[in-house]
Amino acid sequence: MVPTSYYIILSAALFAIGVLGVLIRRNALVVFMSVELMLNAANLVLVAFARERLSIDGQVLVFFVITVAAAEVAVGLALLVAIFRTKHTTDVDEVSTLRG
Amino acid sequence: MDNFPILSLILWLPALGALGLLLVPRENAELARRVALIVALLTFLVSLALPFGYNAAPGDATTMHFVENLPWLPMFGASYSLGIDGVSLWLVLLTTFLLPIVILSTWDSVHTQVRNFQILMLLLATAMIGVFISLDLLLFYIFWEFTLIPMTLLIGIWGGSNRIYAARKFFLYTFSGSVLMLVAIIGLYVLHRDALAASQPGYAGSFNFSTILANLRSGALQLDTTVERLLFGAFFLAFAIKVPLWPFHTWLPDAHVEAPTAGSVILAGVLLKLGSYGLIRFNLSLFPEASRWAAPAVAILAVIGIIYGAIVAFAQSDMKKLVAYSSVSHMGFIVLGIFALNPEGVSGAILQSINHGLSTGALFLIVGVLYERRHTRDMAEYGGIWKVMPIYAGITLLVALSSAGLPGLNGFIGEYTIMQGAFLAPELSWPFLSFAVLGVVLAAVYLLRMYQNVFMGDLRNLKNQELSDLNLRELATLTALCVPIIALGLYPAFAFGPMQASVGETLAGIVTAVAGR
Amino acid sequence: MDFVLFFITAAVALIGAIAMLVARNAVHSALFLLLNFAAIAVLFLLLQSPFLFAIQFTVYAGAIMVLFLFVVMLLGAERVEDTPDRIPWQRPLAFVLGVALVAVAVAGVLRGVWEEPPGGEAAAAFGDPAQLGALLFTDYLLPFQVTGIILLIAVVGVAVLNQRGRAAPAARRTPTGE
Amino acid sequence: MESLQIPPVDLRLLTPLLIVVGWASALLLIDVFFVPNGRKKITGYLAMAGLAVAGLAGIPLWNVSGSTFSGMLVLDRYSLALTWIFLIAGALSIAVALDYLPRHEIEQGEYYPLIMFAVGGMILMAQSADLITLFLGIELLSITLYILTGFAYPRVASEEAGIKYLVLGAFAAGFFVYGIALIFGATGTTSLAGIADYLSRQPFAPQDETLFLVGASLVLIGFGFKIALVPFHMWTPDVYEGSPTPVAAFMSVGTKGAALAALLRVTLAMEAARDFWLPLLAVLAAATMIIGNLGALGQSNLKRMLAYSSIGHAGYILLGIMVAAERGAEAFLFYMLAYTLTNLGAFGVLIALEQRGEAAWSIDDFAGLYQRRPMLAVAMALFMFSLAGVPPTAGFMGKFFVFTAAYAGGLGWLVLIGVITSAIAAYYYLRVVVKMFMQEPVRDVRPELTRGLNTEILIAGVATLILGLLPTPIVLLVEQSLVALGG
Repeated sequence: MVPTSYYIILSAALFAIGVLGVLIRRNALVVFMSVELMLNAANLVLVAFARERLSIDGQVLVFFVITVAAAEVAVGLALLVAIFRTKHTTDVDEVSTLRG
Repeated sequence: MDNFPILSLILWLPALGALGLLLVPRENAELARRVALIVALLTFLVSLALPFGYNAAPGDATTMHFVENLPWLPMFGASYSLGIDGVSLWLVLLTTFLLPIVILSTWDSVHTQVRNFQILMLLLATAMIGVFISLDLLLFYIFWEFTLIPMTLLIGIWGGSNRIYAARKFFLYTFSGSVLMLVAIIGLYVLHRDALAASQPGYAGSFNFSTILANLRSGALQLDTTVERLLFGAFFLAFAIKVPLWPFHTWLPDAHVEAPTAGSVILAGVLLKLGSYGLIRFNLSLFPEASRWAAPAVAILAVIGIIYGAIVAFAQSDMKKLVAYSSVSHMGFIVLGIFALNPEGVSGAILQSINHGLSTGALFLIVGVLYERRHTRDMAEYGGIWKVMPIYAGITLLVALSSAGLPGLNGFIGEYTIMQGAFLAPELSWPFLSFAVLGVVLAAVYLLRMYQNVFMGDLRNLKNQELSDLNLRELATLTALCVPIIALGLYPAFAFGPMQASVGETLAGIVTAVAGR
Repeated sequence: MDFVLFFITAAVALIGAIAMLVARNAVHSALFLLLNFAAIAVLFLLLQSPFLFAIQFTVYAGAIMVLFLFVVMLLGAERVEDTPDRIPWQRPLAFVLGVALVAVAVAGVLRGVWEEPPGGEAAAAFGDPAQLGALLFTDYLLPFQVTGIILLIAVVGVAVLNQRGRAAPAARRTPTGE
Repeated sequence: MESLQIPPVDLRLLTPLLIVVGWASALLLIDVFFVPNGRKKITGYLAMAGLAVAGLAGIPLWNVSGSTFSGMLVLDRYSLALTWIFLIAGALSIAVALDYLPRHEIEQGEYYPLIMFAVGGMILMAQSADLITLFLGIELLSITLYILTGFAYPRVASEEAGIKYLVLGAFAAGFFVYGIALIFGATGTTSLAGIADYLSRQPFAPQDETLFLVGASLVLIGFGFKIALVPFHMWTPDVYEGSPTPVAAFMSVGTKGAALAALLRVTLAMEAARDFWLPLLAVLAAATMIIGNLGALGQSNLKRMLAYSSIGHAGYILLGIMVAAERGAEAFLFYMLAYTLTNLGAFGVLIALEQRGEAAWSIDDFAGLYQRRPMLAVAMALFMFSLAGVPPTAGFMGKFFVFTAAYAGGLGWLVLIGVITSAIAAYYYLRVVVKMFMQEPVRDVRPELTRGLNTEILIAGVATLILGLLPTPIVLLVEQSLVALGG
């Protein structure tokens, strides 16, 4: 068996990449993907811990995380589509974006 | 009569009146003024029972009188706790006395939104009385802070051209000053609670002034020197800003100049006294060691304030500004008296607080009389007013002399006692006395100069020829103020009487501290 | 054998992640992420989680990523606008924070155990999907129900956010902001 | 295959939650099938009725406490008190939305059940005794709010706020989940009781300790985003500004309140690791109080100002949480209630001024309000003074309780920062009062007051005063509500 530590390091790296993606990418979709990567990293480490402790609770948690992530993605993409359609149908000049 | 909650009655009458005013239609200014006046007079009449019942009230001479105690926040040991002693007695009376006068003056000086003005004035009265009679630190703080809201609105809505700036400055200065006091109150509470919880497990603590004081004196609560000085400082800052002590005074001229006449009167007459009262009640009693430690420095600030206020007042051409700066000077006297830390100084300070309330209040009214007629306060616009307004000029002379400290009038007694106190205080003595004397001289100079410019000489300005003398209301208000000005000058013992024991009690800690070294 | 498989999949996962991060084209990003998810699914299998392996493939790699691709294509990758970067100092701050966190995490792990997870009979029986299913309906009944509600809300939300698009926008347009 | 043994479930313990969520689900259907378009207010009233019933159903539970669903959910007085606060927040948010939505032509019946779902999420968070249920509660609340934030079609700002909120919320969820994962790795459990038990069995292996501490930090970051603690606050002003105002009002009190409530439980469970998280939280609280209030200073947009002010207030509330044992929990509950009522009141006034076609969020629109609508101006002044912490208002009492608790808990320096930032805050709150009372109207704004708004503002105003003058009954209630919540 591969020791748990290997998985932890791998997932930490993936998590870090995800965080970086959120912070440095400016494309909303890619940012969104990076968040998914972070969640996946968490899932990976959960499964690894579950295996180490022979406790299936970790796997159950992953199940929930995946479900919630799916819901989040659905809403997020719906919002993106809505923005696209709004901007598409209204005059672009009139659309005021949030001020800083 | 023993258990009649007379203090609560005095406290809440104005607030109830304010509530009642809500029923008055907004447009009906006359009715609003009358209702407010009746309420104010009623409050004053009730408060008259205080000095007469004072000695008969339960409790020996050194403790609080007319005490009321109701649980309020039992989990913190905070209570609705009221009471007065010789220190606060006259200040309460000053407030209730000035209130009807101020309201009477609004007939001539407030012309817009009269009803709301009266509501705020009455609320302010409740808050100010509350500050003087609260024995619970938390309750005290609440009243203390609440005075800000009505006063800010009074300045900001009915004030002069620069009123917004003045209102904002007033609020922010005083609010910033007092938040540290809140920390100090909390700190004192926690220290007290923890100290007593050692012997009484589960003790909820107390915000009661008398309780905390008793435990401080008995040694049940001992403050570390540094802690005591920090607490002292936090309280002191709040009060020094309110007084205002130089160099915290900068809000005062703005507030005074912009405030409507009635607002200025109440500001000078009572609101500043909240500061001097706080210094006596809390700083001196609770932190005697720190008071002694800080006294020389504070006295220096006070003296600077006396001289600075006088000099700046001298340079003013705007009469209201002149009176405002004279307040800085006079309040310096009061602080000097307080930090003489002896019975003479403190008694003088209390009396001078009353005097200043009467004289300066009257001076603001006097300035207001002219302003209502001519809409200017520039001295250069006037001259020879004596000829057209003789009664007015006569009263003004009396008030100005009282403010300048002419023997035979109230101001003299107060300033003399303070100077005596300063002289007797070992840390202060000669140098401070001489500066104080200089302050008195300067006061005479700038007040008489104003008098000369405005009233004496020829009627240079043609616009002034048509000026009418005081109307009945103005006469009534000013005469009412002159009565105590003369009475206190002739028979100050009446005021000093109830004060003695309480001042002694206040200074007990300091005396012990002296004896202990 | 395990190790070889692990290192290969781990490398694929990392490459997928990094490539997603640096790809300029959102379609490419999505595809690389898909690769990463697939690799993670394989790792799940290595960790005796066949059920999660299936879910990872169907839900994540299948449904979610397809949805992503669909939206990317619908909007056109180049049309998806950049999220504006308003407060400049926050980005470096957040960056430092993120790096610090990862550093802490790695440092913590490096102090950790290197021994293998337990083996034996219990381990052999571990990861049976039936076990997981049973847990979902016993100990985890409440969270299970809550996820159901969350999904319901998501469905409602998608409908709410997009149904009003049907109304003629020109007639309902209002000036926005100030 | 053996049959499943479902552990005993005591549904009584989650009556309010069940009513809220169940009624919300039913309302979705009722709204579609029975409520005609244009009369969606009916749905709103039905939703408020549901919240009221849930509140009433909670009363008999006052003397009940226990846990169910394998210990994942607890009911104690603490959660019940919070439940009531959340129900009030939800009901008031619906009350202000009743007129807002049609006026802005964004009325959709789903709004009301969605608010109810969000309230359900908050209740779930308050009752959670397990990190998993806590996570799901947060998500239930958050996903609902993402939708509500982007509700104001066709205002792009609203949709952009929605996506911004969602991305940051998901980002936070990532931290949260990773934190849970590490804590699970260290302790082998996700239940708060299990974690507390594990921590009390010190010393434990250093590698586990590191995992745990990193995990706890990550969870803290997740909370930080939800509560909008500095430096995780940057989304708040934009999101508030973009959202429909009733939603912003709800978020300002709801998300924060629920997340803080959950944070309190988590910190209590990690009492043994106090030395670790206390300094972290202290720094966060200090930064939050300072940056939040300083940020509000420069805002001329009232909505953004209230957003920054809500950040600052989170800092004050955090003080109470840090010293939960020193009556800080009481202070927290009281402050929450006071802040909820005051802030919802302030937002109510904002909504009254906000008209179709023009978003009257500029502070200039408040100029001379006193001359047009004296009572509205007085109410707003009351809310501003309460937020500033000037007596005799609920806000002052809340600050007093929190500061006293923090001082007694040895956090004197934070109290000092607290009062100094309060003084700073007074400046911008006062500005609104000055505008309303002392200046002439700048723009022709005609505040529209309808029954729903009137009631909401009245309730909030009266409560703000009563809580400031006679807080004793509420404090006693709050005190009792913490009986079972031993540290």
